[in-house]
Amino acid sequence: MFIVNSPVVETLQVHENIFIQKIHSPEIASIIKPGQFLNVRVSVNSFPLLRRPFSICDVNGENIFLMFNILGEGTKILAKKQKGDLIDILGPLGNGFNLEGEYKNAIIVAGGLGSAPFPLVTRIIKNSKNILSLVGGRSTQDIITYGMQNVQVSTDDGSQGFNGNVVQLLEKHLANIDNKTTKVFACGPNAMLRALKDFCIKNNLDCEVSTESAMACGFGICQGCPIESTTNDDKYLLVCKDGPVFNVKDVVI
Amino acid sequence: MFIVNSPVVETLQVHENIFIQKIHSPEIASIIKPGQFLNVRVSVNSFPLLRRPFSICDVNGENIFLMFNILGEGTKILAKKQKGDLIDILGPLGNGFNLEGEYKNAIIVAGGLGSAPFPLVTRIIKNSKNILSLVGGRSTQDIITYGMQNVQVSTDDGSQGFNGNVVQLLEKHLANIDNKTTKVFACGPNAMLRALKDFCIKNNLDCEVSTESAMACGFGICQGCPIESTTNDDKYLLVCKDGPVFNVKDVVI
Amino acid sequence: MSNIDLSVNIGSLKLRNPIMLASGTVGYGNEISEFSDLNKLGAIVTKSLSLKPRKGNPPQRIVETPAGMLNAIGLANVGVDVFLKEKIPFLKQFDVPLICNIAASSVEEYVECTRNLTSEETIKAFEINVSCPNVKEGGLQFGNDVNAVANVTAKVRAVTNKPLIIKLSPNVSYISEFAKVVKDEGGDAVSAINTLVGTSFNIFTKKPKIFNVNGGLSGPAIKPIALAKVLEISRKVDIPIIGIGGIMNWQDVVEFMIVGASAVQIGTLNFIDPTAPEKIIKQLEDYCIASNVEKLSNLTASYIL
Amino acid sequence: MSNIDLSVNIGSLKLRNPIMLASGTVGYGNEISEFSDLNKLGAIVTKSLSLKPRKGNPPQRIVETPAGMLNAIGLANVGVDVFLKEKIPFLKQFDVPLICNIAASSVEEYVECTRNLTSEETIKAFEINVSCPNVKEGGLQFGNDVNAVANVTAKVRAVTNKPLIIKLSPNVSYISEFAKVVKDEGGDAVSAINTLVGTSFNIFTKKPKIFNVNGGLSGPAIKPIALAKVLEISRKVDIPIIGIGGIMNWQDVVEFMIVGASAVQIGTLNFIDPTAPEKIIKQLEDYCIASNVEKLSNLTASYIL
Ligand SMILES: Cc1cc2nc3c(=O)[nH]c(=O)nc-3n(C[C@H](O)[C@H](O)[C@H](O)COP(=O)(O)OP(=O)(O)OC[C@H]3O[C@@H](n4cnc5c(N)ncnc54)[C@H](O)[C@@H]3O)c2cc1C
Ligand SMILES: Cc1cc2nc3c(=O)[nH]c(=O)nc-3n(C[C@H](O)[C@H](O)[C@H](O)COP(=O)(O)OP(=O)(O)OC[C@H]3O[C@@H](n4cnc5c(N)ncnc54)[C@H](O)[C@@H]3O)c2cc1C
Ligand SMILES: Cc1cc2nc3c(=O)[nH]c(=O)nc-3n(C[C@H](O)[C@H](O)[C@H](O)COP(=O)(O)O)c2cc1C
Ligand SMILES: Cc1cc2nc3c(=O)[nH]c(=O)nc-3n(C[C@H](O)[C@H](O)[C@H](O)COP(=O)(O)O)c2cc1C
Ligand code: FES
Ligand code: FES
Repeated sequence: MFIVNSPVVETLQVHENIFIQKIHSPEIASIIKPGQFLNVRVSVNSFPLLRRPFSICDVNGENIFLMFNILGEGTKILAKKQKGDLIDILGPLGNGFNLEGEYKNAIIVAGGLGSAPFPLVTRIIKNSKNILSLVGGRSTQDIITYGMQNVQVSTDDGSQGFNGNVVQLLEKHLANIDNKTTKVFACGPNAMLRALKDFCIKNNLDCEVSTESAMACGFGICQGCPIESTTNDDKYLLVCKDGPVFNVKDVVI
Repeated sequence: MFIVNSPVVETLQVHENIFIQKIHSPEIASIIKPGQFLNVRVSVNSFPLLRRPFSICDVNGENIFLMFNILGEGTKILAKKQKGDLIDILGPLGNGFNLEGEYKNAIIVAGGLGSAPFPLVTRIIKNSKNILSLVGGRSTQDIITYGMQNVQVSTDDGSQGFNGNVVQLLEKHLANIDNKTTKVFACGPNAMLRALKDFCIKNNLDCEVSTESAMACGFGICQGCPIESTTNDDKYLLVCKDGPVFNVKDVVI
Repeated sequence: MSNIDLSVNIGSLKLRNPIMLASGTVGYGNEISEFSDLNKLGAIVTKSLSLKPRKGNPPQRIVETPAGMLNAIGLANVGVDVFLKEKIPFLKQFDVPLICNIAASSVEEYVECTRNLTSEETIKAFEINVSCPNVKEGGLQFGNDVNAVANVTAKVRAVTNKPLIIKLSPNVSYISEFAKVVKDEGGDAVSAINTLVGTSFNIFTKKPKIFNVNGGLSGPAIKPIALAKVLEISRKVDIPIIGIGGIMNWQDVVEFMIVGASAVQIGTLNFIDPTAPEKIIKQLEDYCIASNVEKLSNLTASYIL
Repeated sequence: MSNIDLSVNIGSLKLRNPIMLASGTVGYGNEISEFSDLNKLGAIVTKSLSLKPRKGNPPQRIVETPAGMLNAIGLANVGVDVFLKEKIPFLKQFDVPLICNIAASSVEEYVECTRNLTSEETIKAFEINVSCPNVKEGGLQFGNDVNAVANVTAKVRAVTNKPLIIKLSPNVSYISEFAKVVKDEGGDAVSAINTLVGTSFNIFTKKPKIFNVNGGLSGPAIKPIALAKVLEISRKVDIPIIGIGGIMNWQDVVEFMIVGASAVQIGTLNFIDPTAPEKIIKQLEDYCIASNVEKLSNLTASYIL
């Protein structure tokens, strides 16, 4: 965990409102784990004041990749950064996905920008596990399949792929899933994660989810990012430090 | 007086820390008077919050020119604007220099960035008046003679031209000045304007000075820019509306 | 035009929309009329008027701060007589409710100002500024003393039948206590908030940047504080509230209405973009259409806690 | 190394420099030690401790605002016992003065916390947080009631000989009245300011963004207010002041010292750049050299009005 000033290599607009930013950051690239995130200061002045958290999307040699959409002022400024502009990055942060283990089949479930961490996950496990990637969104323009493999798509409005949400799409596969050899990795909006949690617990599926929270520091000093634990009622877990990835069994989403 | 969004044509760095920005603004170019100023919003967000006032430096066809140095965050952002970037300009503001009249000789006195309004002044009077331009600064890197004619330089440290301040340089010319046919136009730091005022009043020289003040609105609604009047003790004048140019006789500097 | 109803009521004062221009940020209307069609606005509030003209503070009067600004204008104004003679004729041309803001150094002066102005029909309401750092009585600021505010409200109430708005100071522990006495003494509404006391020093000269040492903080920096004050009043006292503080866009207006404001005033933003208030009115209409809000005033105090 | 003297005294507490890390923005030191050499700092102040562990508020606890942020953490902390057992051993490794911040729901709890902690030699001073929106007594916030503050100061004073700092609420009309009672009751210093009450609403759901509805505003937005509060205390009461609120760089530190602070605390900035406090110490030294300041503490209350 440290702070680096790393130059942008390029900023690509891959979709209507989706950007992939390639940053030369050997320090981060060499130690990052899939599912970890970075807390990025998008401007040197106090507008916006706080850093913005982004999942690590991918790593290639000494370069790292972020994937984001323009939501507010922070991401607007970030999207404007060009080759050579320096970005102040604090990280790597959080725990990341646990990709090790005996499971043979990995099911990736991503909703909207929840696709962000999975290019790196895919890169790491693609030679050792069978991957099924289920990617959902409200409509076809929310579907981001960048860097993923064996993709099936669902949209709420039916404009692409399965007509319904991504957990319903997963349900359609239930018959073919062997819960002893399968692990689910997911990221997306809370409503999706909640439905997924119910589904996985009902079907006894091992599942790790990457959660989101408002954050100030990103590294455990502000206590701004609590998430309710299922095992300890006296204390919240912190999304930034204890997460952002949790086993669905461990947290109340 | 209106608000326009005008594109930058180019931003030139003419000196170590001095920038000249050419902006395509036919609306402003067609009505601006020398010595007037513009209140510029350097960013669309609230950092910095307030507009920044800049003298109109020059006009050429449909283009206007600003001259500035980087002082704080506002000018730093402005200096980064490139071809095509839009600048939100409120203006033209203030009264400007009164260049008309019977005088034959114009003496321009500029200290540091006080040179900013004089390229346009020079352009307008150069065919009808004799111009002597006295440009002062602490040291050679503060001397800005862009767009001026018949220039003599003074520096406090003697690194260029006359060793002393610009009012002392003017004093050296006293013998050759006919106060009936001469008018002085000045812009610069308050200390310089104060000394100049004393000199002109003592020597019965007609003199207009462009003054500065902290400003919020620039057009008379905030009352943030008072300057003491010599004639009315009950009321301040406003630099933005009654000025920024005043006859030295009318204001306490 | 749609049939969206943007109108709001502040007691008996009916405005065509909730967007008012705040005292001290619009002068007496002249300059801003060059940018904006005053007839589109909900109301304009004059610069604080005192009985006699006031010169105001020497420079420097303003300084920028992070997402805000400090001002210590010192209530520079033309005084009631000149206002009636020279400013009212200009304002008469417009069909926009004029609210007269009054600042004074004593209860008697408040009363006399109001009495001298109340027969002028162009003036549709009074806003009493009890919260300016320059108005002192017995060493305490009026606006921070609940008894003084009660007293001013009662005395001014006695000399005018026009809607009476008291503009509250945010520099207190519990602003709702002040709103309560305003209601009890017959005030029709409160404005919240005026500026917060702040300062800024030049670290090289060690002198205050503002001649008056302290100034009033305004702008987006204070918006969260202003919202909390409006919400506090809204939850505790049944009185119309005019929300003020850091409004920069239509979303901020909606936020103030949700936490309890019947109308709002725009201050610092006028300096940055004098065309903004008119734009915001249009955007509020668009918002109502998009969100199926038939009557904008339904937003007032619609918070869900 | 130069022979610039950066050290400051807060009553009997001597610090190697005026830069402290503020309560609630440094946890118990662990995380920030990965970025910064704690031994370089003036002091660190713990997260507010209560007698028993506190879970704190449910999410959402924070939201960004213009040049600031609101937080309503709800005093989540491990409690005095776990602190002594699990956090002190880590902090013992460092040669940095540790100041224990205490928050409680009653005078008795303040006293008991202090009593339980005072014999721990690693703790060099106490900072009593009377200004957290979550601490209530009789419906009034402690920190806004001058008698309650006097009472807490006296009672805690009775159980510890260590330097006693009272952290004041800015949500009052005249903060100097509170500093005065702290001095009268034997407090050694005051910290000013804690956060200002603010809120923020989601305009689409009409719900507060923060679960607790109100949060505390911190960051550069509040700096002008904090400076005015420190100046007010400095002009009226002879007591050491620890200046807090919106410090982003060394210039801000100097500004706080000029208006009256003996030392300062850095809060929100730690979240944005946890290496900043150490850098600021270096920059203060450079400033002293460049400006011929031999003893940084000479800056305290060096304002020229
Ligand atoms: C661990 C973690 C990893 C993330 N990874 C990614 C990623 O890889 N790609 C990506 O695009 N985004 C990611 N996000 C979300 C990202 O941080 C926000 O989109 C970003 O902060 C928005 O900043 P802004 O200034 O553009 O918008 P703001 O102006 O801050 O906010 C605009 C809108 O977005 C909402 N918002 C702000 N922050 C969040 C948040 N953290 N979660 C949900 N809504 C928010 C606001 O409430 C507001 O309505 C991640 C968040 C977390 C906590
Ligand atoms: C009528 C008028 C015309 C002007 N014309 C020009 C011009 O043509 N070229 C030019 O370079 N500058 C001009 N100025 C000054 C210019 O407005 C300031 O340099 C600019 O606002 C600084 O903005 P900033 O954000 O970079 O600095 P800030 O961060 O705002 O300030 C940096 C430093 O500069 C000081 N400062 C800020 N504003 C002023 C001001 N108005 N006067 C003096 N000091 C100030 C601050 O106190 C601070 O110490 C003019 C000012 C006025 C009032
Ligand atoms: C330069 C300036 C002058 C002001 N003058 C007055 C005044 O004369 N009377 C008054 O009641 N309020 C005055 N105010 C306060 C505003 O009306 C408003 O309450 C405050 O600025 C907060 O709103 P804002 O954040 O939108 O600016 C003034 C504010 C500013 C910035
Ligand atoms: C997330 C957060 C948590 C805080 N927790 C505490 C606390 O537990 N006790 C306390 O006395 N102050 C607490 N504070 C207040 C800070 O110590 C400080 O007084 C305030 O943030 C102003 O300083 P700043 O603007 O530099 O952040 C907290 C502030 C923040 C932002
Ligand atoms: S974001 Fe600060 S503790 Fe998690
Ligand atoms: S700058 Fe607002 S009145 Fe002059």
